[in-house]
Amino acid sequence: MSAYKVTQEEVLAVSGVDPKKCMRCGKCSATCPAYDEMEYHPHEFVAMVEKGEIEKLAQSKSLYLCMTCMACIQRCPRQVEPAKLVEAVRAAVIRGKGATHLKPDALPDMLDPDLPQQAIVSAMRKYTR
Amino acid sequence: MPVTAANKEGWKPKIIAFCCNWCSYSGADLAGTNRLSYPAEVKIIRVPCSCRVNPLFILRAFQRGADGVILCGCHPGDCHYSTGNYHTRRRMTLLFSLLDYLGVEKERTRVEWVSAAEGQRFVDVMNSFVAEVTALGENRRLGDLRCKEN
Amino acid sequence: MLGESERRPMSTIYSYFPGCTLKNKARELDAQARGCARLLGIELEEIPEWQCCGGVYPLTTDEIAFRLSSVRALAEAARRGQKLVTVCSACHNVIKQVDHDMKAGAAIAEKANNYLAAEGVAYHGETQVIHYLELLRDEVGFDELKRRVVKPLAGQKVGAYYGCLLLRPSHVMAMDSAENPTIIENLLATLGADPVVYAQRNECCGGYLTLEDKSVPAKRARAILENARAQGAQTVVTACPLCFYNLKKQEEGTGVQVKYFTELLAEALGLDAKEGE
Amino acid sequence: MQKIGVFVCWCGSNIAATVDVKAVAEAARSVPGVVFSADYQYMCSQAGQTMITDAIREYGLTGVVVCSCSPRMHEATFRKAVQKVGLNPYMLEVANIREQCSWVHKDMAVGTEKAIMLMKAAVAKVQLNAPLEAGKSPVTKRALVIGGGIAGMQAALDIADAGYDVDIVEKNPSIGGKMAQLDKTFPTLDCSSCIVTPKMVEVGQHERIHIYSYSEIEEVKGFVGNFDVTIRRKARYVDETKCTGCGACMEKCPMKKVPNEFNQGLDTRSCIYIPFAQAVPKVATIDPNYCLKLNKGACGICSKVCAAGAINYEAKDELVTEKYGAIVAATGFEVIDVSKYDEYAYTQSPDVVTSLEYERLMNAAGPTGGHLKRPSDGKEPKTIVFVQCVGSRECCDPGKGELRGGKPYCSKVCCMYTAKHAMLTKDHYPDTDIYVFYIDVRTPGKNFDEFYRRAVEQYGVHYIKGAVGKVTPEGGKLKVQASDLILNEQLHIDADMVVLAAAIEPSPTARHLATMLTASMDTNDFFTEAHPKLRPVESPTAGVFLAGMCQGPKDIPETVAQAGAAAAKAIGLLAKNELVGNPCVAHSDEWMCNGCSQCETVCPYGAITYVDKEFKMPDRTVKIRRVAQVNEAVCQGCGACTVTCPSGAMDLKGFTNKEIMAEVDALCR
Repeated sequence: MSAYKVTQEEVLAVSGVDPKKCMRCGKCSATCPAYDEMEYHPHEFVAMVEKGEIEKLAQSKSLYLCMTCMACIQRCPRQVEPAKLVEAVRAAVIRGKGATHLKPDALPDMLDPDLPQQAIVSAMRKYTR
Repeated sequence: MPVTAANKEGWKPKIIAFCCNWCSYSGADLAGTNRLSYPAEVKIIRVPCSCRVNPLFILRAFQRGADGVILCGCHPGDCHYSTGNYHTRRRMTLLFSLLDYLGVEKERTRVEWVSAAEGQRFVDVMNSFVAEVTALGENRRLGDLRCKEN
Repeated sequence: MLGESERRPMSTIYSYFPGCTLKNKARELDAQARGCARLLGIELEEIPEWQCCGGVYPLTTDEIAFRLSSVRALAEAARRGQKLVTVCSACHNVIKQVDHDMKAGAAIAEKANNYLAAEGVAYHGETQVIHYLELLRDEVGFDELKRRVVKPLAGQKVGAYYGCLLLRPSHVMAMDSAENPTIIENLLATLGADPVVYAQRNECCGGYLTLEDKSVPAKRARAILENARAQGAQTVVTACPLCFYNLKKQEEGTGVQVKYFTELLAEALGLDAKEGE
Repeated sequence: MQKIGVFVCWCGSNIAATVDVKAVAEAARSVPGVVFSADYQYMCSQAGQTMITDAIREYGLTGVVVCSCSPRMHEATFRKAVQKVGLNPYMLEVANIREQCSWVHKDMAVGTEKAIMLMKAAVAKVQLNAPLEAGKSPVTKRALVIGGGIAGMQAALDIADAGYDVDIVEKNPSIGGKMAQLDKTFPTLDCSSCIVTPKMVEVGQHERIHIYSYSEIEEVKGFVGNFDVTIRRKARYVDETKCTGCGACMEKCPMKKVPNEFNQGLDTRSCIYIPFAQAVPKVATIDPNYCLKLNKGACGICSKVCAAGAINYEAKDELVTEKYGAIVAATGFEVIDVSKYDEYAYTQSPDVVTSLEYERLMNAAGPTGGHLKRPSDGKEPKTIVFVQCVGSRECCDPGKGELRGGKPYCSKVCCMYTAKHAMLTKDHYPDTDIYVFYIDVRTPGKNFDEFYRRAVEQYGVHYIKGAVGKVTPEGGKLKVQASDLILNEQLHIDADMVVLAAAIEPSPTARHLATMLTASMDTNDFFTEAHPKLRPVESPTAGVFLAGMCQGPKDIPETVAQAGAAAAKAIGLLAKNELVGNPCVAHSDEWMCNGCSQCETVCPYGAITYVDKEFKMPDRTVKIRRVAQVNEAVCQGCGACTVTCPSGAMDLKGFTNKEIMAEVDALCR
């Protein structure tokens, strides 16, 4: 399944986002708490999906840095909802490649006694099939 | 091209739209100016105010073979004549329920408010109205067979 | 809301969705919430055989399976004719957004109901989902709550930490203004504390990223606590176990204590520690 | 039998590209009653009109149908043309085959078929048309200007200078509007007060202008040339004719903690107040919300210190009714409430201000005497962040997000005033660091882009393409988190002040006024023009003209230009001795009328009265019957009465029952 290519149509359909509504203001990237760690930033997700450059996004670790805080969704003046694009690319990669970003085997090393279950289920939902 | 069977492939309804001169007719003009398209089945009749539309006109339209009739006026509170559209709203509520009782489905009649600035809204309204009437097919009630050309 | 209060005698029983974390690492949150509810004459009936909400709302439009556990809980509450109360911010966010999907997203609602038809479940948005904070504000009423306070938290300077999930997206959550919320501040004032407003109260704590990478949550949590401290807060309260965890990790050296809001509520209402268990 | 001519316009390719105009003209020939048809490139041109008039003469046409653009566009043109050769103008109908046909359809066959039907409907109507004569009504030679800002003042001055009396109704205690609050104006940086206050004085002293300050419109009746307007003069508790504006009352008033509107609430004023030193009229007003005497019966100091004896605590609102021939709406704007945009911490820190507040902070007559001091601690700010487009250019779909009062349009003036603020700040405090976060810098206007470039190149203002995501007040600073889209970075700036370019919205009073005027508004509550290109200062409601921001965002010179244009239109109306009315009015068939009075109750204009009239009956007796009569000068032709009439006596000329039914029949074929 490694030949699987995530297409623009799939991302647009799955996200329900219309990137053409974006006016390039940069509010999403101004508000993003994970900005510094990301390779591609929220406003680039919007622009690149619109342009059809999905493959670069699909390869990027930025997919796994979005914390679904929904700040960009809340504050976007054009109601574009960039986080939904991040999610759609991530979902497409994980479904298509059959791969998981997070291996259940690796989990025990990540846990500490206080870590709430919520963190684990959230990460499993986000990162695995 | 007369079509007798409803829902026939390519069948197109006959739709009469009464538009008030000040808001909706201008809204329809604006749709044209912006090149927004809606089905050609919609034929507009200009009236000074939606309250000029006598229930007889609507009955006449159905008698003569219309499949749907829509009235468009200014938004409540914005009537050029202050209160005309309130009369329309009350009259048509009565008329439409009477028509429904007579078997002319509620979807075939409508009152909508479209302002002079709402070209897009005019188009959206017409698209949805035409779609609804098309789905219902030909109107068989009230039609006067003598009015059919063949 | 007069209409709501008139019906109160009928609806003092609520369906309750605790969520997985409240049954495990955040037991005190569950216990305090139930205990305080009991003191206020409210019965929280735990939904039988509830399933984990999944922790985070699926932002994609075609994930149906991830939404089903929420729909089951919503349908159960609907069957009982009760409002559905949650305490954990994450559960609340997921269930409230799924409820919105079932009301507004025709395609999602149809597919979800198709799945659940085999179980004899059907849901069309009948249930009202409220957070425990809304229960206090809208059902009990802060005026009534104030009368029940036995030990006012006088002199305590407390900052509310909303995080993301209670508020966003605000047109769905409909609890409070996304940028200028007041519900926790008003609760704190009701309990006799001095609420401290600070800007970072609705910025992300780093969330589940903490599993893979501790650096981002550490940075975020420090910024939040330092801002709270600088604006004068001694304590910061949250409704979310994950926020609690991320903030707690950075508590040291900031001079701010991190607590669940229910801890202060329990204290003010005089809930015996044992009673809470 | 009518002899009808049908004329089909190509409108260049506007119609001809989608409608087979030859086929329409051809089809017309087989319609009963049509004796002539033709097509032409531009029917509205001189040659096209001549073609129509020639045909009328040659074929003795009794009716004309023009298939062309919307009747709202050229119906008047064609009616005038046919009138020249003696045909009654109401014997002409326009079939709208452009806006409602060729422009909305793409397929030639479909377009042509519809155009033919529209043509046939128009012919069917003309068959039944009757010649109509318009009534005439006199014009009241007096204008009303609503709003006393720069737009209203300019319009009033221009109308008054032309020799007509003008009343200005201003809701605030003084005229002057927003311009009186501004510090400098772009792109010339000349002082706003220095140019607006002489205008205010001119208005105040003009012998033909009367100012109703602290007053609002209560009711509007009538129609073009003959408006009856009721004005509510709110009780100001000070006799305007006695007050000398000395200010002794303000000094002695013990209630000094009232937020000062003129300074955007940045400082306080006394309860009895003159809003600012140059106010016109310069008379005091008591704020009834704060006055101790009015609310608690205590105090009464102002009355004691007033040497002129102008104070009257017993004053009540007064209603005044005046007649006007023309009305200019100049209700202006407000800036939106930014408290819901609290990611900028506007409610959390006094150092986060709107641009209008910043304007007052820079103004020599403002709360800080023109020294730029930040509100929290009075220190001079060293780093200032300007945020553009706060609430402008937003998508406002309630299903997709919380509505925060944002607007879908560009507020137009923010880019320029922000450049002005930046430069003025740098002029006075050169070592200030200024950041401007923008989406686009929009500077179309004479010397506008040069002005903005000066801010960048000469003054070193940091213009950053990006947005501010969060402002965190902490430790006396404002921590600004923002994006720089050119460098692809997230920025963190420790600022001393943040200035928000809040979106502009029409005055909230405008909506109610528009309803009273029956003037239409767009979805943003801006007044709509009669035509966006060709009639930009007229409302679709005859006799109502538009000036300034109430029609859409614009800067001062545009506002003044529009006010002058609105005044010219009003003067053109007032210069007429009588107006030719609309002949399409209601008419009652007295023989059919049963005297039920239903029409009288639905008429919004009171145009229908009942009279007892003698009728000679067929049996030669005389009978007195009560019947409806329509006052044609007052009737506006809505047709409400025609539908409500149970006996079918009432009909509307130009839109008769038979005419409309004929159209229905034609379109249902």
